[in-house]
Amino acid sequence: MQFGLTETQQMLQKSAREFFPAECPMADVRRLMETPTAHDPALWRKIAAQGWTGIIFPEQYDGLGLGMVELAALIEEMGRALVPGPFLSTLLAAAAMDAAASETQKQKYLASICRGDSTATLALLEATARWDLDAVEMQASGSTLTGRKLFVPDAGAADFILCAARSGADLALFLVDSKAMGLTLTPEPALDATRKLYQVGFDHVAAELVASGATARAALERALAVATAALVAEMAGGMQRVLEISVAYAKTRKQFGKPIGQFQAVQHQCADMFLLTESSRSAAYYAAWALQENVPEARLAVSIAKSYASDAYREVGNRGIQIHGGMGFTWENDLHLYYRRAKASEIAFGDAAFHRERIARLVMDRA
Amino acid sequence: MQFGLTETQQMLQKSAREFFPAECPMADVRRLMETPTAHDPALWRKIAAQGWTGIIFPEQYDGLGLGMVELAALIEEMGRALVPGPFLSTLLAAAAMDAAASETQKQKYLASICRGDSTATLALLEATARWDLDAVEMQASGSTLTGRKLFVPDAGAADFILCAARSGADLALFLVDSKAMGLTLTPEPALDATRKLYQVGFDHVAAELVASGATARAALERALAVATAALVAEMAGGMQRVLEISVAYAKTRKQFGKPIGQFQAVQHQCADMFLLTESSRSAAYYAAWALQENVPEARLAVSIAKSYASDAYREVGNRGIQIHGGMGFTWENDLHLYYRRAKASEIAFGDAAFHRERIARLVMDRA
Amino acid sequence: MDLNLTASELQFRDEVRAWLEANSPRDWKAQQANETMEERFVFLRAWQRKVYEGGWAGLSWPTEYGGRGATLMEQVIFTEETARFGTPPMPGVLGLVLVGPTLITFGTEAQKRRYLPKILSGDEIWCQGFSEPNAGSDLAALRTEARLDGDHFVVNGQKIWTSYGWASDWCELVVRTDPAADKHKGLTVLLVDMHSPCVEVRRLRQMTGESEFNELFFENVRVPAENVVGRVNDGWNVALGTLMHERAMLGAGVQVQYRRQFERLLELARSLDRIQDPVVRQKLGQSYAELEIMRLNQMRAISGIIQRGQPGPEGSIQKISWSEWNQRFQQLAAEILGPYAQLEKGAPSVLDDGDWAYGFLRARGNTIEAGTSEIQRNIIGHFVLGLPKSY
Amino acid sequence: MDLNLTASELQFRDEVRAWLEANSPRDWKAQQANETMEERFVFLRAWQRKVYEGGWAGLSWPTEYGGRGATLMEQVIFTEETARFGTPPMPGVLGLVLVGPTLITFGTEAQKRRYLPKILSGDEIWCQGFSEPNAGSDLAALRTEARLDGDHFVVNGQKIWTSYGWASDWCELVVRTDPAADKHKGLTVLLVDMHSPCVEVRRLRQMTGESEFNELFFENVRVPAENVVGRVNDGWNVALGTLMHERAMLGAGVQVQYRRQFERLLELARSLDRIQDPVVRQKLGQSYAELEIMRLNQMRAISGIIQRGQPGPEGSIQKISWSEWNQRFQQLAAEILGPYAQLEKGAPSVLDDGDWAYGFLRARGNTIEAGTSEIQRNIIGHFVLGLPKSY
Repeated sequence: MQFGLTETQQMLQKSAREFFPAECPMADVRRLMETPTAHDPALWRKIAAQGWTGIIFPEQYDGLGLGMVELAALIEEMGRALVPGPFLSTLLAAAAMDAAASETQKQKYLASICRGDSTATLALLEATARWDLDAVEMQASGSTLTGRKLFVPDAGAADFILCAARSGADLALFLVDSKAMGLTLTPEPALDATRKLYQVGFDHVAAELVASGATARAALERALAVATAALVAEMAGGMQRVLEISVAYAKTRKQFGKPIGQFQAVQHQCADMFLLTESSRSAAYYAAWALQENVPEARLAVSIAKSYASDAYREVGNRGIQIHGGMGFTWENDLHLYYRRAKASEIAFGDAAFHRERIARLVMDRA
Repeated sequence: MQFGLTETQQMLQKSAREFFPAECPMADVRRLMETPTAHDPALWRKIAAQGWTGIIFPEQYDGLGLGMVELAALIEEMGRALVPGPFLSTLLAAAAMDAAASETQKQKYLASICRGDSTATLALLEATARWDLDAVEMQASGSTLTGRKLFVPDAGAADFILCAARSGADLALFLVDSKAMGLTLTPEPALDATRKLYQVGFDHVAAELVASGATARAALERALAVATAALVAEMAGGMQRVLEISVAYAKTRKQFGKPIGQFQAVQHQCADMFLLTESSRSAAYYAAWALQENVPEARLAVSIAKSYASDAYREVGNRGIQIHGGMGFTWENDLHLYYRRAKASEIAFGDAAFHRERIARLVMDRA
Repeated sequence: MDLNLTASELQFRDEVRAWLEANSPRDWKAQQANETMEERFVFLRAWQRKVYEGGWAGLSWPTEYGGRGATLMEQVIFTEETARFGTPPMPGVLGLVLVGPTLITFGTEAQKRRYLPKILSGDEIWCQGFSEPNAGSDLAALRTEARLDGDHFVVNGQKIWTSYGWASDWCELVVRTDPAADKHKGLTVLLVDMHSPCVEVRRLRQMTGESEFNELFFENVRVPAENVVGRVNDGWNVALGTLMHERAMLGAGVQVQYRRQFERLLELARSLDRIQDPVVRQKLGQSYAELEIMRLNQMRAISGIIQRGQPGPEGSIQKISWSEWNQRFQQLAAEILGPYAQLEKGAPSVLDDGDWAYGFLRARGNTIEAGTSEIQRNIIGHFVLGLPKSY
Repeated sequence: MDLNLTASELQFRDEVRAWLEANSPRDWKAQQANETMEERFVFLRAWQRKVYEGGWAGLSWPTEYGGRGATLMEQVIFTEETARFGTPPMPGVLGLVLVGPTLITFGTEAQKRRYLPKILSGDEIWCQGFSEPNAGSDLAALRTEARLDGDHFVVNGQKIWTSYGWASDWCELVVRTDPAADKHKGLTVLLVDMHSPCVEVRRLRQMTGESEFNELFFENVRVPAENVVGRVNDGWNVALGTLMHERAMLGAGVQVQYRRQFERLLELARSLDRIQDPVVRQKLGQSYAELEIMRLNQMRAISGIIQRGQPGPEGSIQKISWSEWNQRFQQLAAEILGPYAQLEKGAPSVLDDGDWAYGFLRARGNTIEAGTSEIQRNIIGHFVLGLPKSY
């Protein structure tokens, strides 16, 4: 048993830790935030050149064929650098394709994602805004979709959109070209401007069936689990950065003739941030490893990680802003960008309460 | 509008603040804890000589005819001194009698309580340990009671026991002499040894009907509200004492060459204790006043006070012990006696969650 | 102890209600949505003048300065009623709540006659120049200096976090007049004409995207010596008096406004079908209890101020309570709204025009502005409980 | 990263399980209920001897001192398995977890040969003499002094909060040997025979009513100079090493024990019909998540110790986590049990023999013993994050 990165994993982490701040410094994050999609194709090509767009997907589809732990190590660094754009949504869609699509579809779509030629997203939520799959109500009529999806991440940057819908009573997964007739994308300005949300309207849109019934459900569950575990690793990276910024500030900012970090009211908040960050990281890597190894408790591990990190990232943000005082409340300070990401991440794929109830189901109701 | 004690109320408070520590110092509290009933008849006679056993009851039954605010001022001081014995249980039973008993019964029982000649209690909970009146299941057969009541406070010190039971489907309130045939009292050692709990078994015990149906329910509700408001005031007094002890310790105990109260980790815990104590006190007095004036939001005020103080007293105790470090964890230190009382008080008449749900019903479901 | 309004308080309240019913502007919500901050300000000044002409401004101030000589309790009743009506804020709030009471306590007769009536009418808008970039929590470390030059002070320095700075005619400015003295000594409070040459006002952009606060820059700004409040080098006491008023009185308006927020959240929880969720009920129940206790603490504090004649350090529990309550409440609202919580003004699916996403961010400032939670706990620890100074 | 047990770890675990299955005493629960502390201790010593003879004591210690030379991971596996089996504690736990590792790092060859084997066999029980009445969190302020007199130290002073003091044969005692030196200097660690003349042990009664801890009194107690661990006046480093072992290793056993508590609470919640209550489910879900994360943090820490060779200051997050988790958990248990939560051992209606009322009280000590939560946060702030010392 060894709970630490291997040398290869450490090398990956190190190169990601150098890559992202260099290729996407905070000035770029702020610039991209102000663009309609927060997607920078040039940056995307550089990421793809590293092979990272296909990091966990099989080599036969031009992926790197690495594991979830490598993904966690990579995306933790993206979270630390607050990289904008459709990496997570593309990962989510690709994981669903990987789990359920036909060989032809994988060669066409998944391989294109792995090579960095396509981006994608998943349209799941509807007006009820519920994350459980049973809440999907949109009805497909044959291979035609009509209805409305909400909170679709990065739809404006996506080349294709996977869409969960009902085919009769069955859950089904469809693929829609983002330029298809009858498709309307309406931006929904939200707290985290680095990852845009959209309302997607379908008016008799032609769609390609990817899977239905149990296969579709399993694929969606797997893809959501993969994306959730990745998101938690990303959140841990964000927390780490907020911790670092805040500790640095507490060391230099002086009040009453001392660095404020010397006051226990501040220092102990930093200690709490450290505890929350380290704990989120442990949980994130365990969830990633559990999914990678397909151990029986993998879903539980994902819910544990997401429930914990959902509160932890927000709390780390709260303390970081508080430690900075007035400066933490300004637009110029980067903290609020992380804080906005924290809130969006808390909501994405189900908040702490949603996952706590899932833990309860998995732990308490199985006896 | 004036949220403060009148001069007469202040005088009452002052005399109580002098009376209890003098007549029942902590050494006596500890001595009484070790006795079977924690009841000191000599102390009781002194309390009665002040008229306090009948403080809120009409003068025609030898009470003082004062209001709930005066009761709050008195019992806050009892809480501060951690006075053991059946004052609260007697108050509870007396309030029920006052609300529902016949003139004859009041002359006989309530007047006897007011004069300090009797003590009493109420047997309410059963094995389900639920505080809502609908949970009462014990069936009366005519005027005979058979069954089992749990968590009956101070039953061993009571001269008579009011018992909530069902007469058919109706709620009813019976009075039982504590020396009645077929009555068994079994002590249940519990955290707060200053206020003993009993299991009371009824085996065809002869009982006197006090009220039934809507009258019995209203009387129980009123009596529970009165006792709960009184309990919260008592809790505020206990918190005040824990705060005082802890602040005094933080001023004198030195570590690292300074009084520990100079460290923000300690000082801010004291500040939180102050906030919790003051807030509990505001809530307690408002609940008392609202019951006294019978304003429509009286029940809501009682639930607000009890839900808040239930958590607050425990939290004040937690911080007080933590500030004391190892010393706070010893038997010799008085803190744990308050802490045990805090836990018992949290449970009595419904914990924070119970009252929060009541608040929700009163505030959210009325629209 | 009597928490009922007295007959005269009741009568007063009914008068207030009747007047608000007849005069409170109906188009405030629309104004908020559509116009710029400057346009809104014109609207608000008109509203304050109406309040003033109705005789409701400076209720508890002496009549000789344009006040009404009413009780502090009547002042609180008025504040609560306006909040209940959802009337617009008074643009001269800092003059009304902070500067005015400070002048009444510390000002000269001439100052009172000169400034107080125009504070009431809204003809002159005031701001506070207290914090500096390096003197936030450690206010006494401020470095803006004023040097006496004949019968004028010459002011140089920078202030930050000044609300209404851009709209102000006057500023209650704390400056250092004796650089050699200890930190808390050598400070003086000056009344500074914001239209003086070489006063510059810059907007600060907050994390919400708005610009509520300003930075003020003073470069050789000349201020007549008669504009000193209290004594020269005794500014710390004058400033502390202002801060205690701030803590004591901010709570009163805030908690009524929070009650409206709470009621709105109940409506939303109902419409989103969350109101029967036992977990949500527990949290809403807790939030309501704390809100009500804030009101009770406020009432007790006001009673105490009436008895003692002035606010004390225990007002810090009010500040801690409302700021931390609102942060918990905004988080609870976000949990109830779910994914909708993150939508900002302008989003097609947004609820309540983005008030909740804005409120969630804005609440982070609550435990920082008007004295951080840490400073408030220091005040309670040291000044209320008598513990040694921890800073 | 590989969280599966390796083939050899699996084999080791299976061996442990088989041995525990055959040897773990079945009557421990009954022993706990019926006998005095002294009687229980006889039982526990017999158990430790059995463990020792089975070859399971001092797993990761060098074989030349009676250890098994196993990996730290195997040590953790053994600890977890015993906790899972609910086997009794080892009465020599302080020797095994704290004193032994300290001697292995700092002791002389002679000391290792003399003391380590008997620690393993349980023939000699050890305690720690660290805290004093005026040196709790501020351990370096300790005043128990040792004066060199020929080839002996003469010890005078008082220690407090000594677990197992009454049962101990030996004590790892921190004393001041140079009263003139700075606080952290001039300290020395001595191995003291508790059977020496003029060592007095008194019981301390805790708020739970039990006497888990002792006070130790030393009056001119003579200790051979060869019993110094490490160098004279370098005791602070030796003591710190012991404390880091404490923080690093206490967590491993504790979390498995907590898992048993958690599972018992689930059973109770089921039998009390609370398991479907959504509020209870949220809290249990949260508690379980935190418990699992404690396990993961522990695994990460062990991996780190194996890589670096020794525990570091970040072990403080383990201490904070388990102590504060248990306090929250005990409160949750009390909420689920309702009025039954307050019943103590012996009450006719009591559940689980009063374990929950006891556990509720006992948990208050968790954030005080083995370094308060405040001290742990200081350690993280200063030693991990590099913030200035705050005390």
